[in-house]
Amino acid sequence: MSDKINMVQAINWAMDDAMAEDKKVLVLGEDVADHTGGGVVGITKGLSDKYGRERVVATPISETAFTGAAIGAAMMGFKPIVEIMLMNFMTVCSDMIVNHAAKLRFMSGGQTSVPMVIRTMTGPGMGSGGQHSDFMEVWYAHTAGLKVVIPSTPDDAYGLMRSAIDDPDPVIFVENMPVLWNPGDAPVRGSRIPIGKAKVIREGKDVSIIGYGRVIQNANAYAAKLAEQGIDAEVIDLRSVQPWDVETVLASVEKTGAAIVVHEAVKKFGPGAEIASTIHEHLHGRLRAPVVRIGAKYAAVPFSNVLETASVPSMDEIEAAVRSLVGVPA
Amino acid sequence: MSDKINMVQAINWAMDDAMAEDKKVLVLGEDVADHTGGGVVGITKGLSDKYGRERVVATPISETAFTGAAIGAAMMGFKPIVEIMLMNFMTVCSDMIVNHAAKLRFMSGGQTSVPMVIRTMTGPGMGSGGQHSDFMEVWYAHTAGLKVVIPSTPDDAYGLMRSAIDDPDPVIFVENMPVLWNPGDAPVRGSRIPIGKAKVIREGKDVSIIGYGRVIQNANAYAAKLAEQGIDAEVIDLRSVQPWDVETVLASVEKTGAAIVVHEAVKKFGPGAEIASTIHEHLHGRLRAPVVRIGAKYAAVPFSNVLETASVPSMDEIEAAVRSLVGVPA
Amino acid sequence: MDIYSKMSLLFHNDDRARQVIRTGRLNMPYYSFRGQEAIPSVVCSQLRDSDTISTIYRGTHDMLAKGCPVDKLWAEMAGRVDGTCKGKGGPMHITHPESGMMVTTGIVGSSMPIACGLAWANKLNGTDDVTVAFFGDAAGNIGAFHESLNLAAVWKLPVIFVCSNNRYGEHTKFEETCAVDSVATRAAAYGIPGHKVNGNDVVELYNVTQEAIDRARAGEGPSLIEANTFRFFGHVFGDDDAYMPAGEKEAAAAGDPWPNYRKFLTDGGYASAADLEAIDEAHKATIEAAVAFALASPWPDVQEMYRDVYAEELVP
Amino acid sequence: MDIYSKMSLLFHNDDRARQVIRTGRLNMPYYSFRGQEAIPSVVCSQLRDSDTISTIYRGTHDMLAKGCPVDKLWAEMAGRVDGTCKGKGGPMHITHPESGMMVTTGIVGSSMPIACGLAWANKLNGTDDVTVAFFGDAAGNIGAFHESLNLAAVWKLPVIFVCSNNRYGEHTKFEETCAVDSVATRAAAYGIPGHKVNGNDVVELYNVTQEAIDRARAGEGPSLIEANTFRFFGHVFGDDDAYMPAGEKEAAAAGDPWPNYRKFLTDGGYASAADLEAIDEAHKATIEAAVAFALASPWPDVQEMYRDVYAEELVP
Ligand SMILES: Cc1ncc(C[n+]2csc(CCOP(=O)(O)OP(=O)(O)O)c2C)c(N)n1
Ligand SMILES: Cc1ncc(C[n+]2csc(CCOP(=O)(O)OP(=O)(O)O)c2C)c(N)n1
Ligand SMILES: [Mg+2]
Ligand SMILES: [Mg+2]
Repeated sequence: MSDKINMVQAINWAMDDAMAEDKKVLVLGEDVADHTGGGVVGITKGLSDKYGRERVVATPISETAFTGAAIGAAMMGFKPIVEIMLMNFMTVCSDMIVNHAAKLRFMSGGQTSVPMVIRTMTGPGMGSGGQHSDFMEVWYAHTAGLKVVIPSTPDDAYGLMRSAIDDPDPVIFVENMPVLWNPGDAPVRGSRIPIGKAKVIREGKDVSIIGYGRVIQNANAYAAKLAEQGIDAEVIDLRSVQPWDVETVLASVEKTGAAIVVHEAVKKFGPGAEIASTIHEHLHGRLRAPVVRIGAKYAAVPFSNVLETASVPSMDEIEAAVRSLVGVPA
Repeated sequence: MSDKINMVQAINWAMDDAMAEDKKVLVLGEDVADHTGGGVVGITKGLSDKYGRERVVATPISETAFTGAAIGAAMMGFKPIVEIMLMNFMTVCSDMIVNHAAKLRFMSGGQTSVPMVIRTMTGPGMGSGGQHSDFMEVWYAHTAGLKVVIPSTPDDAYGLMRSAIDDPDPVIFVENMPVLWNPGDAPVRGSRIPIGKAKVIREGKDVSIIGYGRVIQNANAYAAKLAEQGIDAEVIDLRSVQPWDVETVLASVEKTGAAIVVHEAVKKFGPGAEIASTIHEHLHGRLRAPVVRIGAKYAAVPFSNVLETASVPSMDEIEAAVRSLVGVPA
Repeated sequence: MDIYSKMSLLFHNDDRARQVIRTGRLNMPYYSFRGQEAIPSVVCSQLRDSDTISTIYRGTHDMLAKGCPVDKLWAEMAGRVDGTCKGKGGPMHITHPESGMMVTTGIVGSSMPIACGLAWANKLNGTDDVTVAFFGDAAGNIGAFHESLNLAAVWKLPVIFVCSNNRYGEHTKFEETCAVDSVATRAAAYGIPGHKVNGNDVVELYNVTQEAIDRARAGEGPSLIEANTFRFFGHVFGDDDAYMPAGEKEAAAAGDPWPNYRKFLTDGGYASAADLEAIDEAHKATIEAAVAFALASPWPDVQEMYRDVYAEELVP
Repeated sequence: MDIYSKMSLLFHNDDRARQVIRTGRLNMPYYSFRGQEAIPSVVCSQLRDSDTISTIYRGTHDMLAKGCPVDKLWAEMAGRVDGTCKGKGGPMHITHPESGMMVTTGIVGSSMPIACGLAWANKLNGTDDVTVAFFGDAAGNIGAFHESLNLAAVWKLPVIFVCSNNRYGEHTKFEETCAVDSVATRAAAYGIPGHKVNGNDVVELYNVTQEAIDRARAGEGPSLIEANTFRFFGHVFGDDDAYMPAGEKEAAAAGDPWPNYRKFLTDGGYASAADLEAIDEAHKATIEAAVAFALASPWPDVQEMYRDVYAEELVP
């Protein structure tokens, strides 16, 4: 576990191991084959060379058709991993995802199912502007029948991807672009992390900071600094947004009496609203203050670096929230 | 105001009056012209006969192209009203709505704008099943740059549609199918209802019931019954989900000390989460109990009548919530 | 005879469905296919059980022709627990994998991308099974059509795209929304065979579908078939058809495939009227029994709300 | 000479952009158009200020050719307040309505539906202004292409669809994803003219675009032009181009339009080398000034987060 790898490699390993074990696992998407570069950032590198171009297919820019193709193949017992390069591009094939992949099991009364994984990248921080950076996980979490996973470290990414591939239902696997190349502990190959299980990445007693993705890792690093000032924050990485780990969150907030929910999706009507509401529903009267939600500003993601930075949750916002919740003046 | 008309007619009047006043107003969508029936349920009836087939255009089944056409025309100073027949079909052109209509003003630094209205129908209760009944307003409310309106009565529908057409930004106008033919007070032609202003449809002091669409009208009728039993509920019809009227809601809940938020969209990650969270954030310590959220079950909308009925908020659920909040046993 | 039998089943089933709806015993949106019976009857007569199809809201005929059990179909239309989908899908979403009836969609165009996947699975499995995607003429203008035909062509998928051109998309005429006079013309944009046929003519249709199916089984890739036909009961049953020019429906009646094929068989001495009547009667009895079965079947338990959302049942 | 001037501006602008990025003075995703200069230069030389265009991430050449001010373009690429979009759009979303540059999209295919609307507005306004939608070869496989061409044909919109076929969509070869050997072939599926031309040959391109623009101005509807070309710096600047067969880029260099057109002009005696150099130098000076202007321009105020979301400024 002391080796360091990044998320690009971890996700590659997960697909590689799954393809080696089960020949029903397929990979498709734009540029994913090796002769086309093994994916735009190389996450699928080596797979077509190893498993053949029948199982690893570079598609036309036809998200509706190839997502549909993945759905059809999944209904026939395959386990396709389809890459929709960036999350904003999911809008061109939402029909396939929302009206079909999510609903076919239910609408068929359980006769068919769609065991597929949709991989997609996103995240402000790359200077890609308004059409390449959105976090839209709340759309899919709101749609019954889908699961939504957003890992923040390489080993989580590996274990969650393995679980996503195993899963009998469609899983949307969101890859946080700006942290794709950050090194982290190497996963144990073959290991699984259950979807729906959060990870307490730091124990603490004063306040619970709950989130997922890049921002929760940042918050965790920050918590160490807060600790020097005598503030003992508990930090929880949800790892999956739907299902999310209500139990772990409630246990933590019951202990600390105060919670901050943080994500890179827009705050308004964002995932944090569900989490905050749920906390209030269960712990009414036991919270020192209302749950604080921190998310992106209500705007498209701006290009200009100063604005892009201002659009996402900052450590200052988290710090201000922590201080107000624990009653320590700035 | 004593004349009764239904929502089909009210929306028709609003478009008719707007087209008469401003020749920049256009109508497009499948079957909207008179020689094609004036829309599937006749909402656009008479418009092409009156204003010509240049301004009222029956389109191919090409939601992406004709929504894009509406966006382009809007950027050039027209005011298109585009019909996407049912809300689930918005998934085939979400790119146009979310990546373009919503963002062009921001991404262009205010140089261009998209003053269009997207009309769409939806709602469980018609036996249309999983791909024709969804309420997806949270998707669009979460997307900065869009407004989302869901009227529940004919006169609201008229006034809100007029405001939507006037609005300099894209407005999604959701028509609740099962109540389209319910009679209600006729609107005053030419009147406007501001987007973002809720309506207190019943004053009360014991509990605030907050929602929109068909279910809030039902709740209102129900409140009269509760009153006979000594429970005095305040009922608020939000009328628009984004922006929503935070001020009116907070004033009401501050008074009653208890709130129920109800909508036909799925509860989980639904619009009610934002409303409930906001109430908690502002009125912590002044609520007798946590805000109760009531929404559709977490599943596709089932076809079978018994299941379809079970999928949406029932008066029983609302009653149980009211009773628990006011402390009256059943 | 198999073709006649299918057509007869379809004809009588539609007849009965409209009647049951009219008398208020069933309450559902019903998209009558009356007039289009020849197409699935001919196509499915050449398919195996292991071949798969995808279809649309106006697809009851496709399902029945593919072998979907009549009683379960009716129970599904009635929203009952014995329906193909336990009543959860309804008439627009009937599924019956045992008979290869994999998906019915209510979203125009969406039968095609999924059919590509079903066909891809056949190919990956190394079988010579094929997939048929049924859809309407107006679906030829939506993006999913284009992407699917291109993908199928590039991947040489064993899929046959069967477009039932009944001249209308809802209330809008084909000519008003499609820039070319035939959907089949578009096959050239994908380098695949495109056949425009009289979809009411069993023989013509048979030859063309055989060619397309053979081609697909041989691994040579997809074809597009445009089968011209007419729907006699408008878009959704109950529609007023003011949007149709006077006389159009009457003129189309001359091409009505079921009576015509019946006449063809008897006139040509391929079958006696009595033989055909026996087939008809048998189907009528099956349908009668199915209606009774459906209406007697219980409503689904409310707990079904929480089942089949995921593999694991949800806790309310 | 207008065409040469545009080409020269484009050529030098791209050159400078790559250099500025390489030296770390700008940090942005940059989709170099080097090699494709002829297409927008020729097309836009025939457009009026009141004509409109829509383009894609790889569209800086289209914007400049249409008249977008060089200094504002650079300031936008630098994310500064003097940019066309106050730095909020960035290189993939440059907009400049004053010069008819209405929208730049980062979503493949999406320049086309919006162009239909721009053209529809021309038609409704009763002008003979036209709209050009620029896009790439791989965009020919997405649904938006199909729907837009059909809609434009049915509505007879004054729009010209200009496809720059540079043989690749990101790292994937055209042949691997498109079922036919030319995007222009697909025009037949919409009953509109489809022209396949050498997009590096100014004269050939000129004739074809003139025909298409005339047709649009005359109210006769849309055309599709496939202009074959090559991009010399891969998909996004910084890419490794291991996916390209050895020698492909070198071979394509022979068709490089800027040096070729330069040679054509001087060899044919249409212009002297000195004349052309004077043009080049003037552009270089403009670009130099634009770079300086951009880098000196202030960053946008954080308050811009709340502006232009809606017409009314939001309260933080
Ligand atoms: C994406 C989408 N847009 C619109 C509709 C509404 N709609 C349902 S059927 C139909 C007409 C389809 O016509 P066609 O493809 O010719 O098939 P037909 O009904 O004639 O069999 C329309 C517009 C839909 N279901 N899906
Ligand atoms: C809908 C969508 N899918 C995928 C992408 C990612 N992507 C950006 S450019 C590109 C290649 C486009 O190729 P082409 O249309 O030939 O234009 P070129 O880049 O060659 O100029 C892809 C796949 C996208 N932007 N939008
Ligand atoms: Mg039709
Ligand atoms: Mg290209």
